Amino acid sequence: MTQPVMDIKDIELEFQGSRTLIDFVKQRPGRVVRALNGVSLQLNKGETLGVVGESGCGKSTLARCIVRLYEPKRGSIHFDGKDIFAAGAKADRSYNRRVQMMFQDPYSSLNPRMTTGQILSEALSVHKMRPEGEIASRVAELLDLVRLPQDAAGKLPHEFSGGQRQRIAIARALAVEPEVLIADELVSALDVSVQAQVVNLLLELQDRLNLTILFVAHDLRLVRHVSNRVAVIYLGRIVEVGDSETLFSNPSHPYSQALLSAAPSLDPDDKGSAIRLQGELPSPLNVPPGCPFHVRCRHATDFCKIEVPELRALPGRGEVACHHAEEVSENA
Amino acid sequence: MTDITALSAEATIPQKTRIELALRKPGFLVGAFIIGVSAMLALMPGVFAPYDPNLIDYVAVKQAPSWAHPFGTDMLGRDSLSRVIFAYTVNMQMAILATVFAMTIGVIVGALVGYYRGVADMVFGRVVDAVITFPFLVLVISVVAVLGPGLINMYIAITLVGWVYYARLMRAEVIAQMGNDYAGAGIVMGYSDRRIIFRHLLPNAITPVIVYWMTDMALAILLGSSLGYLGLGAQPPQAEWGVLIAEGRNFITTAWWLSLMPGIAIVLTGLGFSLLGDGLADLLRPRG
Amino acid sequence: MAIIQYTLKRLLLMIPTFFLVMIIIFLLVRFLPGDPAIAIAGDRASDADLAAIRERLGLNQPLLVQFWLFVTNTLQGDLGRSILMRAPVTDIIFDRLPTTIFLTVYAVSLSLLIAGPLAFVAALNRNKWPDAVIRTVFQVGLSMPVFYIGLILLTFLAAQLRWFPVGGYGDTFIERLHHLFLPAVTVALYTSAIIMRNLRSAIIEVLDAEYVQFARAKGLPDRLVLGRHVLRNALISTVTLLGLSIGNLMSGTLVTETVFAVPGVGRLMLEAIFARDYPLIQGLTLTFAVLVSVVFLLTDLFQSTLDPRMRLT
Amino acid sequence: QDRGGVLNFARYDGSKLIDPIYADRNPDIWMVGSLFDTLLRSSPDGNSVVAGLAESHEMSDDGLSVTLTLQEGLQFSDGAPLTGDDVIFSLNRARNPDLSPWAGLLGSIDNVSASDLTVTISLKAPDPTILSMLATFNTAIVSKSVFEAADGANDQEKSASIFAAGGAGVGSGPFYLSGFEQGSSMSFSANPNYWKVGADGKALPYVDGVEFQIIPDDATRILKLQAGEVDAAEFIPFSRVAELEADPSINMNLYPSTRIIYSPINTREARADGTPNPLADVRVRQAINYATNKDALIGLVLQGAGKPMTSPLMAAATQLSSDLGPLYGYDMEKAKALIADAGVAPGTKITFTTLAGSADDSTIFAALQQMWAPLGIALEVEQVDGATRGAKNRSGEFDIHTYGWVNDVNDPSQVVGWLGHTPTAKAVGTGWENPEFNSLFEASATEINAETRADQYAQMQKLYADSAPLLFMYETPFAVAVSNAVEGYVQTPLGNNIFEEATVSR
Amino acid sequence: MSDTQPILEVENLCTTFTRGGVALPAVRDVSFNVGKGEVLGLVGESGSGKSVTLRSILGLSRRYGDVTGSVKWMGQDIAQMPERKLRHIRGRDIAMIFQEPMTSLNPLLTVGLQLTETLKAHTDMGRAARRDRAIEMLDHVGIPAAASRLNEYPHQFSGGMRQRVMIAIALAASPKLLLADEPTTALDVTIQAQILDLILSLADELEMGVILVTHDLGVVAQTCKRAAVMYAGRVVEQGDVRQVLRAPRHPYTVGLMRSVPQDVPPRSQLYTVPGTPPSLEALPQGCAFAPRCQGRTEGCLVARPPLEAIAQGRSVACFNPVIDAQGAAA
Ligand SMILES: Nc1ncnc2c1ncn2[C@@H]1O[C@H](COP(=O)(O)OP(=O)(O)OP(=O)(O)O)[C@@H](O)[C@H]1O
Ligand SMILES: Nc1ncnc2c1ncn2[C@@H]1O[C@H](COP(=O)(O)OP(=O)(O)OP(=O)(O)O)[C@@H](O)[C@H]1O
Ligand SMILES: [Mg+2]
Ligand SMILES: [Mg+2]
Repeated sequence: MTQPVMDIKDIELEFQGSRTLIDFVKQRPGRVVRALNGVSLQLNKGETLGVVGESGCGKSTLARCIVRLYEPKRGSIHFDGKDIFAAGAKADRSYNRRVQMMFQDPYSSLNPRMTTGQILSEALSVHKMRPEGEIASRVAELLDLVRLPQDAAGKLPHEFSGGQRQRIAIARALAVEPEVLIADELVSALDVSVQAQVVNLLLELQDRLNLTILFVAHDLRLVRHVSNRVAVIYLGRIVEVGDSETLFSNPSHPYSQALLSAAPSLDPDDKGSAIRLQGELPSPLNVPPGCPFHVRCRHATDFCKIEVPELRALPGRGEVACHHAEEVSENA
Repeated sequence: MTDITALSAEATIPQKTRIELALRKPGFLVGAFIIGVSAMLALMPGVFAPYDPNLIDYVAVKQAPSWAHPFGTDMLGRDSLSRVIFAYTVNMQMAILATVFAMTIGVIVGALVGYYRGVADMVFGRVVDAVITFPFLVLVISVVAVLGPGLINMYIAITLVGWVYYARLMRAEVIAQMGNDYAGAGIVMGYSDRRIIFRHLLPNAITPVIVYWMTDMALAILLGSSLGYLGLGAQPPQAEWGVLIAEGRNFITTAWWLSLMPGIAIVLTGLGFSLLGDGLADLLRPRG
Repeated sequence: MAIIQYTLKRLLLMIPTFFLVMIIIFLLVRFLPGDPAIAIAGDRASDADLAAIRERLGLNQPLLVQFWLFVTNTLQGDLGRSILMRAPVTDIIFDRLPTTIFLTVYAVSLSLLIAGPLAFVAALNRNKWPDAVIRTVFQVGLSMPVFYIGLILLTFLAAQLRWFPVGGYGDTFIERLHHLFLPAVTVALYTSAIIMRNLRSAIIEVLDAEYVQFARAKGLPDRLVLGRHVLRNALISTVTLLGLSIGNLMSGTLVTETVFAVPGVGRLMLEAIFARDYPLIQGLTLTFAVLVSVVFLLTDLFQSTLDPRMRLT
Repeated sequence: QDRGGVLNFARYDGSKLIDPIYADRNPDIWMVGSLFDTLLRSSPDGNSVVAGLAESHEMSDDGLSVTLTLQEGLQFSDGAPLTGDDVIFSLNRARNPDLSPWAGLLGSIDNVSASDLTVTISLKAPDPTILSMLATFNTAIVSKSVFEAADGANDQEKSASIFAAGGAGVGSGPFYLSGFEQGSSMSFSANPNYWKVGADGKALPYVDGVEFQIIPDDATRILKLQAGEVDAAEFIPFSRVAELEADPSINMNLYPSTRIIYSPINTREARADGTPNPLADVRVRQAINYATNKDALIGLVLQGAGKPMTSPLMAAATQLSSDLGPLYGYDMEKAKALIADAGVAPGTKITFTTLAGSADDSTIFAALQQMWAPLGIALEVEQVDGATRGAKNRSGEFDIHTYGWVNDVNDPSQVVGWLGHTPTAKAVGTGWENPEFNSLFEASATEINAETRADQYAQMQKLYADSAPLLFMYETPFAVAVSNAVEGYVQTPLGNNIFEEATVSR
Repeated sequence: MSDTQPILEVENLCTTFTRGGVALPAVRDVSFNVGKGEVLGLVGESGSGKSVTLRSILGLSRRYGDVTGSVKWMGQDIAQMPERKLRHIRGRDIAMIFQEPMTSLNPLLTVGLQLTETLKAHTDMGRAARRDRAIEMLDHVGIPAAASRLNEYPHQFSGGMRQRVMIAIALAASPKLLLADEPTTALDVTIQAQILDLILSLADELEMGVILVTHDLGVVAQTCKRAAVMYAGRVVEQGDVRQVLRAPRHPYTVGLMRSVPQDVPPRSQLYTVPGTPPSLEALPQGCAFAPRCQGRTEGCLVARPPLEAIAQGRSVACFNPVIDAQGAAA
């Protein structure tokens, strides 16, 4: 359980807005979106790590870094002890086989002109997972695995419902027998009743295949349900990470507290004690100095405006990046 | 659990076949019909033309339409109908040859540039700017003037200039398609760039190119006949609509049929390609 | 302020483009078969005459030197003397350019006048008969060769009915409108078909846009919904397209000017090419390039005035 | 006699610069006479010269000098007097090889002097063409003082600036330039000081002016005439002649001309690409000449408005032309015999180079292809533009191509030199070389005995006809359609547009 | 029914679109009422017809499809009212907030103009007054420095602010009924809470009726007084929010409630409603939910159960309503 397969250290990533001529004239650099500002995270074998946070905080960017769609500016990612961005490592496509990603939009992640059968057999044959002759039978197995009818092999993505498409995406990822699955908002685009089906499938497969899963989502209840551990991201930085039950029942970072309390309860009479944050979301174009959350934080002190809090272990909790974590978690 | 059986029985979204939907559009049908007939005339003009298109008859010049010569005869006594029909071969060939190479080059360059971006894309941007700042016809005429008049040179000229338009379109579409996750999914799956570009992106990005191609074929016929009219295109006595109109223009008041018939042929074919293009746009769109 | 900076940026971006344009022009012209010296002196000139002429025109110098001269002279605003017209190229072009610009603007205005309202009618009656009729008519217009339409209009409207003069371009503004009506219509037939196609689909798209639905939900009168919310948005893409097709539009004037005997730069271009008038060809293509770039710039500026998202802050 | 009014004239191409010595294109040359006067003029039949600015002329017996007497009281169009100085200035300018492309035509002149009204031209050698030359556009008289006063560093620039400014004064022709718009229009106004008088005893011209519009498109030009927007349209395509002749409101004029249409044949042993040239064999050239039905061609291209060439070297209207007609009359049997004799393989490919965009050329090609097919010749077409055709002609990269000629000078030496004299232009680029022909031509250049010279020309024509370096085609008239309102307009055989006696009645 | 006199009565509302010659019954026989100051929640899966219902009420669906049934606004039927008259009710009496804050504002017009044009259409305020009102409204929805932002364009606002601008526009003319189509879906949870608070407080202050469309059951629980559940174009269950959430009677509602991962052991298999919603092109003959329903009978496959009242203010469209299902929040 505690054997890390993936070790993410302090990665930073910026998106460079194109430098306009005016920038040039004024001798200033182009606009920079600071999507990740030093994220460190370990992924343990066989666990599900949930990642939550507001829109635009960098969840997808992190996921995409892990599958090498983006290369971080600083920091490193080690998989099985090997640096995945080391020189020459990129040519090694086996990493892409072992670490798979599933995307939020089930429709756009499938080539609309390839049938399910083609999509799956392409994955199998490119990575030579099976001899040519056995590919057809393996496709059938995979369809079975994700509980799609056999006639699905001959159909195009648009002939499926959203949940089914997501299952095709899962089957494609599983085709190459990966060890790690990155699920970026896998079920967000689906309806509640369908969400449950896909989540069930994922949980079941994880048990059967001993998969490691990074589960990015914004539905807090869902993350809580599927994850062993959870990381909370705010403005490209992990503010809290810890055991799922502990973190949800007892968040330590003021932002985690606000986030969790904002989710409306299903009970009409439980009006909750939602913590209302003031102010607008700061944009990653303009990350505030010091603790990035201090602008909206009730507990902020002058010190928070200057010093960036490090992620540190809190006894009995997970790790928190807050100068005042102790008091805050007391009050909560 | 209940869901295993239930899931496999899940209804997939019923879908009318796209052909069926397209066939319901009268525009598409008319377009397909016109182009079908044109293709037939182009492939087998001899079967349909009543006379040898180049047979000069000194005594039967500029005869008005009659049963013997439904479109009349021209100033050399040649049968106009036969000439219009034989011109189908040249003009349809023009539609295809003047565009197909430009399209191929444009599609490949556009796809590569759109996929890789970077320096190549910047260079490409300048080339596009430079080419589109010239009026198309001016550039084509200059190139034809360099290479010498004639059909082959005209194709070369149009290709040299025309690929840019395809490449621009393709590039934009590839970039748009890159916004879809399936391209990213290909990378994540560890597929080679070539596979992603040509197997995944290209088939999806090519629809607008094909639709544009249809219009472009119509434009190629117009352009070709404009050049024929200016004497830079088809070689006489080769019957070509632009040349036929040019030949007949002096007689527009006295022997109107000489320019009218090829004029109608151009308009009809152009219309056919445009209608077909509009129809294909619907047909090729992945969702119904 | 932002506009000025933007313009500046666009102009800077044009530098490499123009350099490329100049290379293309230069090489194209030099590769033209046929000798400008023969074009000047005529078929009957002696070889010595030709050599003298080449010497005088600097045509016997190495290509690079010629190119350098071309670039430096052009930068100084000197496009050389036309071989054919025996006058400075700039003078000739400035003489003829207004006519072509007038014709182009006239044609575009006509097109907008014709296609604009009809596009609305077609879009509002989508897939009903007025739509079908309008689209077919314009489609036919798009499929007609310019020279043929020109010929027909000339023969019937001008020569036979005498509603319009056959050629020339008049002196006063009103006279020009009258004289250039047929050529403008000829060019407009193509342009309006493009505008109509585009505007129609743009309007249809905008009509379905959420913000138009929202505008209706606010209870705005139709006049405001269509005029303020629909038209403005639909125009943007149409104007962009129009700007982009300005090059082709000017191609249209090439043939039109020849058929209608309009003394513009289009016709001049043809003459220059046939006479191997190197300086004139170079000057004209450069002028075309500048003109088209200016139109692109104007389109961009227009777009950025209409569309605040395009504006620079 | 109707006087006044403006004549509207549709031209096929515009003048670029009308100056006697710089005019080198027909649209320029043909207008020089309207703005400038020459010392002598061609007689209406074209065979002799009559008085112009010089009321009399006299050639010395040894043929080494010409003495001319100017009319009294000559004025330029602005009223300034025209004197011997102007004549000296103009002739020196015209014979200066650094300035005038036509200077070679005046190469025999040694010196020009003038005293009072007498002008003396002394020659280096006898020159049978000198009188004709004094009636030719390039010797037209310009005003020395206007040139001296004009802006510009050299003569070219002065000429251009005078032309650009327009206005009276530089010439003494029937008109002066009163307006000019490059490539679109040009206006002439009547010269009030013109010396020639009309039938009514008053100074010519009758009209107040001529307005030219340039309309390159044939159909448009005719439409303008039909619409009444112009009074005259030149270069009517022959295919439209019959139609316009039938129009009661239009007079379709076919003016006799010196224009001939012919096709140079490459006579070199090998083509430019090194392959053997079947046309090097004179029998083949004769055969294709025989196989060409000229009457049929004339019917197809000119709708009958022309006639076959009768002299191989020039139009029948040219001095000294001999009538050898029918020159290679249509005779398919003879043609076949010649081809068989020459041993030409059936299916031999010959390329016919035509002018792109020329309807006439494509008709000629289509007809020739059919006419020569019985000879086993597969005629192929190559379309080029004018500049390329000229270059190909020079470099000998052609088999056969079409060409036309109109005399600029009222003397056959120019055309004969061009078509047959090898040193001049490789016999129109055909590469044909006949020493006898060349020496005859060179001798005739200084032969002042008219009879001997005529005999030399007759011999040259015979020689040329026999070896057929050309496909001899036909002569065409100048087709000008004018409305009924116009009378007295003429185009001379040399092509000059003469407006001085034209009238318009409205 | 509602405690107060209903201001909006929707009866047998049907909206049918046609696509490629096939009829798409997006809304079928929908009936409900909204009272003064009442907040009605409309839930259901994507494509169940929630948005179309709202748009049909305002007459915005006519252009695209066929609308039948009656929509009584203050007793007056507006379903068939001509556009010209209807437009005086739109925006003034009934206002609507659209689902997509990013695309529902015209990108080319300033926020100020888009705000004041509503006022201009429905009030006789002068220019200055309209401007003042606009500033007031922006202030109200919590946009700071409102006066200076009037001349800005939508793209200069964040998603949450755009949504608030839309709310400001909708509320500018003080409507008596607000149709809010998923006003918070596009937003973050922390912002969502702010917006819902705002709508609720305004409903309270102005006694404004609200129809709140959402698919988040939590939002319904926290904001609505009554709830209606839609499935395949029909209302399948309706009633007081507590009753509907705590004791759902329709099997679909039950499934919906149970598939929410709440109060279940972590990482256990969740309850699922098998299958997927039917396509509108091929609706089953009987109850649209029958193919997915575990309690279906033969009759369900043949006949359509009507929406019938089973208690005061509570109705269900099911032949065999679930008797004792435990709702998630039970
Ligand atoms: N390709 C890109 N170019 C420029 N900026 C980008 C790019 N991708 C993401 N960003 C920016 O980086 C920041 C983080 O984006 P990311 O997609 O990782 O957020 P997220 O947490 O996944 O949000 P969501 O929940 O909305 O998916 C955002 O501000 C986003 O606008
Ligand atoms: N203009 C239209 N033409 C044709 N079909 C339409 C149109 N508008 C909506 N529909 C269809 O009507 C059905 C109901 O759509 P509606 O937008 O009301 O769903 P919804 O419940 O609001 O879903 P969501 O939660 O996704 O917003 C859908 O199947 C939709 O595709
Ligand atoms: Mg994301
Ligand atoms: Mg909706």
